[in-house]
Amino acid sequence: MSSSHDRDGDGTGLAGRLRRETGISVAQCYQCGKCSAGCPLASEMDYPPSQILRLLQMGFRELDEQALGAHSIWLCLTCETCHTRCPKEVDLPRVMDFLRHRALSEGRVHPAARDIVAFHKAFLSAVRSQGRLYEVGLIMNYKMRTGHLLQDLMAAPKLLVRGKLNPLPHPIEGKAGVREIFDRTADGEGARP
Amino acid sequence: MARIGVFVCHCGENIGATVDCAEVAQACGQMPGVVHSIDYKYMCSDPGQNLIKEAIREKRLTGVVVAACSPRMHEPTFRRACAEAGLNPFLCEMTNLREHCSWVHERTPATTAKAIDLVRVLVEKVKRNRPLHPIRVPVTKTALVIGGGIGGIQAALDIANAGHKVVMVEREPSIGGHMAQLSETFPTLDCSQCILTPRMVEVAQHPNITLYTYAELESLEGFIGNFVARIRKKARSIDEKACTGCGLCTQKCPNRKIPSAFNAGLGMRPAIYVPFPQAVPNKPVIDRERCTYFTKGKCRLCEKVCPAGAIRYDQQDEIISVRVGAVVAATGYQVKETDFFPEYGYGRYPDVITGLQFERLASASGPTLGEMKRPSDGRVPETVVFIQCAGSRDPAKGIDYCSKICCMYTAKHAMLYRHKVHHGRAYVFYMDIRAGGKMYEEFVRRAIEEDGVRYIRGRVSRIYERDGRLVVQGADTLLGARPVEIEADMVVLATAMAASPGAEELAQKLKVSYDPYYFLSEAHPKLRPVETATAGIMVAGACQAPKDIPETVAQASGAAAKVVGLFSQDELSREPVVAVVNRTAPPVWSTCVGCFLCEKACPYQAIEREEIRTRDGKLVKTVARVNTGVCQGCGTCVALCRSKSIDLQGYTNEQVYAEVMALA
Amino acid sequence: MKYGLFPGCSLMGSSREYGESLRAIAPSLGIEFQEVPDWNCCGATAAHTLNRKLSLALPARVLALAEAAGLGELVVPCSACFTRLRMTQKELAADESLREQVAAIIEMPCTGSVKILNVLDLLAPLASNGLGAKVVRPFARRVACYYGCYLARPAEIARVDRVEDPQAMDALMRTIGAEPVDWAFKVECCGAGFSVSRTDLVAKLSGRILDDAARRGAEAVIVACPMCHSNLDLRRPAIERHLGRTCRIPVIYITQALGLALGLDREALGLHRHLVPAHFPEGPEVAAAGPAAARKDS
Amino acid sequence: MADGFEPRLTAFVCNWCTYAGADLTGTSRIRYAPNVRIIRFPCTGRIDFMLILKAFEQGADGVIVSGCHPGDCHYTAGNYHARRRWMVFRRLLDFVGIDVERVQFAWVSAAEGAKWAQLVNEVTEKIRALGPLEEFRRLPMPGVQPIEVM
Repeated sequence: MSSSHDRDGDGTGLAGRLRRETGISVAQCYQCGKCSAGCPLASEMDYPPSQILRLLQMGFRELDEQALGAHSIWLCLTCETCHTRCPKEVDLPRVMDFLRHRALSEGRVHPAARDIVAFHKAFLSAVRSQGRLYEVGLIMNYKMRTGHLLQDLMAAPKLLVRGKLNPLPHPIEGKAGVREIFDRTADGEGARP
Repeated sequence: MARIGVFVCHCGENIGATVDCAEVAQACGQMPGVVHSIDYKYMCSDPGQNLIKEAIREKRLTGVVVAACSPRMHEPTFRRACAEAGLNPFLCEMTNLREHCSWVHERTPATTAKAIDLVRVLVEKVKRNRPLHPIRVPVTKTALVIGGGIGGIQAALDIANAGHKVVMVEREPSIGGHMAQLSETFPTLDCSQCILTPRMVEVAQHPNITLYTYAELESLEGFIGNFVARIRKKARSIDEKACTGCGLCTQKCPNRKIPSAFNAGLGMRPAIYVPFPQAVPNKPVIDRERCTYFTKGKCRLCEKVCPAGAIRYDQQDEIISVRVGAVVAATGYQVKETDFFPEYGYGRYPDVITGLQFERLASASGPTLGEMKRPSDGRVPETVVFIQCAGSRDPAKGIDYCSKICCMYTAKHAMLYRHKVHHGRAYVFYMDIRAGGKMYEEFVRRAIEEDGVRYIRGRVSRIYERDGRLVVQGADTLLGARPVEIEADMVVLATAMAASPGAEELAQKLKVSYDPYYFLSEAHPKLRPVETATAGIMVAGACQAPKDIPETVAQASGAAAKVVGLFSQDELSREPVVAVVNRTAPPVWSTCVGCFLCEKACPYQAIEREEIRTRDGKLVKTVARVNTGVCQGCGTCVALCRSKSIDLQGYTNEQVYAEVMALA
Repeated sequence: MKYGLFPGCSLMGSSREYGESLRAIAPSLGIEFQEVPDWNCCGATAAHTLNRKLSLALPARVLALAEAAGLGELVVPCSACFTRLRMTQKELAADESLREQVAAIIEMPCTGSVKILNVLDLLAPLASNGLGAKVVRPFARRVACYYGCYLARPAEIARVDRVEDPQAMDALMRTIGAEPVDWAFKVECCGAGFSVSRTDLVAKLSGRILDDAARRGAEAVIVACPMCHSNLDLRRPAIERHLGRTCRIPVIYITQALGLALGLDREALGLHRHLVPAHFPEGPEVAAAGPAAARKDS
Repeated sequence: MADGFEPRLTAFVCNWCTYAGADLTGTSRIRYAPNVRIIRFPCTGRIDFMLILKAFEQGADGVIVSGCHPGDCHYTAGNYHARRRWMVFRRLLDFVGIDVERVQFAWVSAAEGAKWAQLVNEVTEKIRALGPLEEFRRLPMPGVQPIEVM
């Protein structure tokens, strides 16, 4: 019978892409603000979660770009509080993941999110080389990326004493296989570690 | 032989300019069975109608086809004309050459060919029409009103004042419903009980009204004008005639720690109780599940103190049968409790209350005698947060719909609070303010502008307790969705208005359809808002959808008007487009095999079971029978019948197949 | 009862004591573990933040290895790993083409047959089934049971009965003699993966949690997540700076609390590895009753 | 396909929605293809789907069945019955060798005059493209001629 209508207008905007890739419709959100009310980091954000959705709802290019360039999307901790309490069950954490991937692809990462992105990249880089997380390697890599050379210097000895830091990596046998997983998934979204 | 007359109308230029009417009339004259075929400029005019009447008489027509405009427009006109000429009106059919042909096509031979086809279809149909007669059923002029809240009260009084008998059934020990629980009403702030109680008394004293409280509808059988209702009058454990309502028993009952439903759980009542002082009837009832005598076998203190000797521990439920002609369902609503909201504490915090509980706190007859004291420790709350849409418009945890009354009652609550606690702060979290109604928007503005209530646009994510106060974590979407944290002493949730408990069961007893939320469905959302699809059953008030008091009362009066209209006739007459199950000579009796697929399909429960017995009483078979008083003529049963034993008068299989075959 | 075990990276490093205590209590609870051979990192927050396919492929490899090793039930103590694994299983189950793509990436089939359990899923049934009888030294402390995000959310992943006020850990703690306090930050976020990159935010969020726990008179915060633990314990100096005062409430794993109640040695439970000392003067032993009951039980 | 082929469409519509909708098409003077012949029923629930086979047998190239939108049925649920029956019937159509594309099931309300015109035009064009339904036309079926009434 009647065909289903594309409710995101022409579907070419970010909201259309979000809908195609994740099935999430931003039109679901009625802007009650409950996500922003419960978000542990809303007060740190340039656009609290409900406003990120609002930017996408309009379908305007400039607003789409503002969403991608927002600091908020990097501050989201994926704590799932918003999703759990949302009266419309909008999967905001998934929206945030989507926006982060798009922001990376389009080179729109907010400058203040530099350290956060650097940490994630350092993390994956460590996993890529050993198959598991090598914490000392991760910290060294992160420091190189950010220049925060002195951060946490005082904590390391305490960890060492408590046997919580392995000075040497313990690679897994299948680390070549893990590396291939990284190579095969490196295309398209996100960036190489 | 069939003697059919065809009358082609030009409708001035409307048909005539596009369809060659003369050619149509000429072609139709050639059709088998057509003995008369003419065209005329305006068939619906008096001279036009006279042409039909004359032809019926002179040519002894057995059927008439008028090829003109939509039958939705002029079918009654032409059928009346036929009747005046002595032809059964159901032997007249119309075909639509205007809306379905001349107005939508160009003047081409194809259009005229279509017009001829359309007439042929109806000619073949009308040859197979049978004379039909309107169906007549008697009317019992007593109405059953289910529910004794303001909706039921209004409907009952309106019907009774029009001179008809009313039987009112109320589940609780007293009539009054939710309105009796309210403190003041918006937007006038008049005292709810002060305007309600005179009406309650009027119901009790009205000579035309029989009141059964502490009673429920057990079953309803029959059809419009002819229902039989069975009412279960629950054992009150009191002889109502002997009881004087002195109240001594309720004062002396030792078991007094039972949460009072009337006070929404905020106050206590004894095991033998009258729900509230102005109750009608003012006769107590023993709560057998809580009474010490019924649970433990001893006490009987009430019996000892009763000066009238009215206590009856051995009283049984009583079933009363009444014949009624119409039913008004006015069973109201319930408010959802607070415990379905995990993030608002699962109902664990005593100072997180519902709007209805706030009504009791604010009511002069409430547990605090109208003083604003919070439930946990009786302190006067200095800061109160009101949260709208707590359950409404919340598909995840609550319900999808808007409960409609919360915007207004929240504004009223905040206002009442500010009137009672002058130094107190009132905050309202809202998504939208829906204040459509006479003086409603003005009322909300008054709360904000004159009474200093602070409205915050945003929803609350969480409430938690800290040092005896409630921390309310919300957001202000008008300040960039900035988080807002308020330490409150009490939080009032505008919880959703939901269908009354047992609404589904009642709907099934009444054979009335209901929506996914168990609200009863009206017959048509716009044009038949107080009737249901089941003839003779009306709805009033919040059992149909969330409503405030003025709307409930208006609908109740509407429902009463429908009942009174029905009762203005001694018998009912309706179109004979109804299904019939065939009957044949013995030994077959009927081709119906009794599969009762029709019974499942019928949206009106019009299919009954009939046992066919021989003269000596031996059961031959059970077949379907259509209750023509209930059947609305949709024909769904006909399409489903596997043995083609049921047929729809006016649209019989013979007729519709002939129509299709006329297009060959 | 034999279970598969996916310890995850933290349990090999900064949360070593979680793994130690889990393995230490296992024998007395009749639990045996078989580690997933040659497991890899699940990708944690970093993978799903940066690259969706990677965030599915890494956990899928772990699941595929567990399947290949014939492990029916897989215990995942780290709640972040647990969420990533279950999330992956759910998404692959829902989308066949995605499942095929991922299988091609990891070069292993992943049918999703493994049942994934977190530590509470593993231990909760014991609360009503014999654990009490094995307690030799009741852990008679007021405790704040802290679930954090991933033991409660998303609801369809964590599958708890009360998403805003879960009870499994509270019930376990009651069984070993503790008194769980009623508090308000059971399921609030500690700051998670921002431990290194935004320590300031972790201090703020974790500070609220510890503050509320202390305010309600808790003597310890009980956790079942390495990330929560390292934020609440290792980041204590930053938290104290943020709060502007000292805050010495210890944070211990549920497995450590259980170990203490079962009479195990502090060292064996790794209690010496915490930054905030976790010293609990030992309560009296339950004379004979406990072990005797335990014998009857078994 | 044959040049100058004009599809013959039979439409089975309910009295309350689609018949009234087609009336509105008329009062709005919206033009559409003259290929359709409407037969009125009280409700789509009344439509015995054998009538569709009969229509094809009698020379129709396409059939439209249209009633009230879900939830709007004048008789509460007749259109749901029709829809459910249609889901079963389309397999039978397929079995007897009639392209299910030749039957269009639709909801047209009393307010959708333009939609009725569009529907008729679309189906007309669709059937035009499919060509005449020759193989089913006037199959010899003894005993199914309408009885001439007296």
